Amino acid sequence: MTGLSREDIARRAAADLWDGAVVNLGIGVPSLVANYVPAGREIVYHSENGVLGVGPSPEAGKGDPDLINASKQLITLMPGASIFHHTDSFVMIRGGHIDLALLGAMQVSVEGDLANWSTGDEKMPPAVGGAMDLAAGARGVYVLMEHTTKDGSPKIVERCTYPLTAKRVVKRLYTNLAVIDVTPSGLVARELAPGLSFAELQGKTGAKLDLANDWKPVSV
Amino acid sequence: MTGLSREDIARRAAADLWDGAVVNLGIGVPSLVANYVPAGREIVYHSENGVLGVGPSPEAGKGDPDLINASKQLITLMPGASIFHHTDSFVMIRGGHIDLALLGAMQVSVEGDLANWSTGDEKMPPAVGGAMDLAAGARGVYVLMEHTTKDGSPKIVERCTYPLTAKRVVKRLYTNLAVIDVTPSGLVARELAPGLSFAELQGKTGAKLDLANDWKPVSV
Amino acid sequence: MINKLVASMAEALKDVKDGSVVLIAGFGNSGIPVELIDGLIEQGAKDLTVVSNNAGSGRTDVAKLLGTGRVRKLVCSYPRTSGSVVFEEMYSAGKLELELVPQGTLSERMRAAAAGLGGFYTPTAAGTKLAEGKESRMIDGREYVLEKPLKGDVALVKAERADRWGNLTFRLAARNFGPTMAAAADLAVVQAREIVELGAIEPELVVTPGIFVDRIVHVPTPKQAGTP
Amino acid sequence: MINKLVASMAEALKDVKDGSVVLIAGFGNSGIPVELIDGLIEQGAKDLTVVSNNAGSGRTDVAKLLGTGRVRKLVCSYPRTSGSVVFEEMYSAGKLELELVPQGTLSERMRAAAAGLGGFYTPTAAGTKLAEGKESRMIDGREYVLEKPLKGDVALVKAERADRWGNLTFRLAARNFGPTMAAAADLAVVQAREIVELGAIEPELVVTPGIFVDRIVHVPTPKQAGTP
Repeated sequence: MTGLSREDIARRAAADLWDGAVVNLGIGVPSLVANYVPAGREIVYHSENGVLGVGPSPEAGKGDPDLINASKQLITLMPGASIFHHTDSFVMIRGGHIDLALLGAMQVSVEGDLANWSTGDEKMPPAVGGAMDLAAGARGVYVLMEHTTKDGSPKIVERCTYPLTAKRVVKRLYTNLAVIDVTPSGLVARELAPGLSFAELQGKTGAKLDLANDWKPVSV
Repeated sequence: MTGLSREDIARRAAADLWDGAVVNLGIGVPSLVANYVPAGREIVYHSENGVLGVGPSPEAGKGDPDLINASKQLITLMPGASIFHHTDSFVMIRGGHIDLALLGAMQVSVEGDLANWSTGDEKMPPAVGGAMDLAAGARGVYVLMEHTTKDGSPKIVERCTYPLTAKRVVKRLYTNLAVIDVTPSGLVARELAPGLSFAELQGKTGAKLDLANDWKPVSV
Repeated sequence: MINKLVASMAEALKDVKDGSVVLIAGFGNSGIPVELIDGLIEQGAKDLTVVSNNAGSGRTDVAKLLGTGRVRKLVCSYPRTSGSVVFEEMYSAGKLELELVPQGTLSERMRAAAAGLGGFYTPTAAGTKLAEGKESRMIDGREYVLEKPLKGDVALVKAERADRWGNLTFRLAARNFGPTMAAAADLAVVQAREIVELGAIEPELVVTPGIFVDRIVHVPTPKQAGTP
Repeated sequence: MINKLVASMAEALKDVKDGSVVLIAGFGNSGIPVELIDGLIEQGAKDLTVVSNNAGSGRTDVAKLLGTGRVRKLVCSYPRTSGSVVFEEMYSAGKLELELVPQGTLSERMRAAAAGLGGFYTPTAAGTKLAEGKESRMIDGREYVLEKPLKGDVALVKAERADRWGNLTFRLAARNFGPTMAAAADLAVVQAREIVELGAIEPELVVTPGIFVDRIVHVPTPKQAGTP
């Protein structure tokens, strides 16, 4: 059971973005979200390196090397886009002007703690980028990630063992296996990858899940 | 003995500005300095309201109401001028990027203390503007002012009685009567208004002056 | 669809509450959003704290707002100018509280609010009367004063050009406090002389990105402050 | 006459001293001043502290500089990317000290240096390992970390257009750290693709005013970082 592709995770997350939302796209799967704007809505995608109004990826072979996103992939600009310097970009991020940050994660806890910058392995050089600024500053944080590590270990856990990016910030998770809300009473699975049973999902999750009464299969 | 006109004070101060100097012009007499750029030099005049490259006053009846200086007088722009917002303007000021601030003063002390924002009279509403930022942030501060108050009281004093703008910042004074340096060993008159005796100057000054050996009449 | 353009001044200023902190852009008579100020007077909110570099001259715009008696407190760097008669009247009659703030500190405090900072240490005003009662500390041998962010509930800003996303440009030195105030208020209301199609402002030339702007009202022939 | 344009790379980088703090603009491969970095390697200064968002990929530009062994310390937000082989080699061999700083804090610290501030309180990293050893305080019920200014001795910046006063514009998102770094260093050295007449950049459209720039070298066909 591999569940959704990276593109489908991005497409599913995009479907929840409301008209007019200002959404920062972090490194990894979140960068793909710019390719999926729900019909009839305008979403303003923000990239930490100084772009507001990120459009979809350019056609293969096209694109400008000075128009890139946080993942250093080529982007396009929407009409209405603006360019600004890095310090102003983080005024937007830290100052609470971003509605949602879509971030990748190494671990997310039951309480919404986020760990996505270091495994704590001293030999492995760390990299934090804008993750801590986004986690501290965006009005909401959703995580897009593979449900488990490559070797199958759970990334959704009772308590993060990796160094934290920020405490109690994640509100929702989109993985290849499920859509899960972080609620005051714990993690609630709202949608499951087609064909996946709740027992299977729980088995790949390192923290107790509840299944929403109105749960449904993920549709993309 | 009224000595130099306001225009002549400005012209005299301008003569000391070096090629390439970045000079903020404060309210009052300093605003006039933009009209007097010494031949063969380029001076970059800064106005706190977001202009670098202030040119001379426009011809009477011309000018743009959205091009004004700190004194709210109409200005022009030099080729090479730039416009920026207020916060960036004070990055320049506070961050030590301005070579010289030319300011007005109510009182200046022997040690270069500057008082130019309040008489301390509680009934008189105060106004500080950018004076404290300039005094704290510019690499040098020169004062341009009338030598005495309208009623003849000295403005150059042993110790300021008015609330301070900043301590030990003034390096040089240009008044209608003299050019005076603030030195570690006290105030030194370098130039005297034509026809003025040193005794007369000392008589209108509330602190002990020394006369420079190589003193000369102010020439404008 | 994102459309921050509103049809009327009333709509632009609806729900400005009594007790609001109102940031008003402008320096001298340049960049003053005269029509928005008139709109705010019409709207009627009272017990306001107004943050503005000057206090107006004559009896129009900022001075007119002060004259309504609906401003409890003025946060300002340079309230007393030639012609600041209304301010002087209100101040000497004890009808207006004044918080005098150095101009760069005023601007930086609003920027700190916009940037989500908890405060900053500035050398400006250290050791002076304007630093009294404030925390100060020595950093690398120099004295700094701790200043707190200054956030607006509402900002009133005058722009030259706007699109429906709220991207703005400004006219010459009328830019002054506009970009900082728009970013520092929960509700940034902008009057723009010209409304342009989305995409008409080149991305590199946007001065205030739309993220900082909430409502735009079209004022095609704005009054310059200080003119009758 | 003010003329910040210099005739050669050697002149642009003369008197960069051993032990300097060097701010290098760019994000990923965009905005990296490749030719200035090559010039600095040629110039030979050592024992450097480099401040840069990334640590380069492959063996060119920032990575090439790290590979010379002349960088003692790297201040960086995201050193480990695909292809950051030189950084990983130097780091695991213990030949490079790393100060990891959140990206917004990195930028804001340089801006604080540019702005003459003594420090600021940020919520970023509060309660995390990256705040360990730093002063923190509660402000209005939220935890903030005190961060200090980060000043450069030298900044290396890539611009699109420059005039002899040092006014700059940038190309698209290659702007990134350029304006902040130019302002935050004692000596701001800029490579510009195009040198234009004074006055050719409209005053309202200047991105970095010349006051922040010290030397400009003309690099008409700049290499994009990451290309062989």
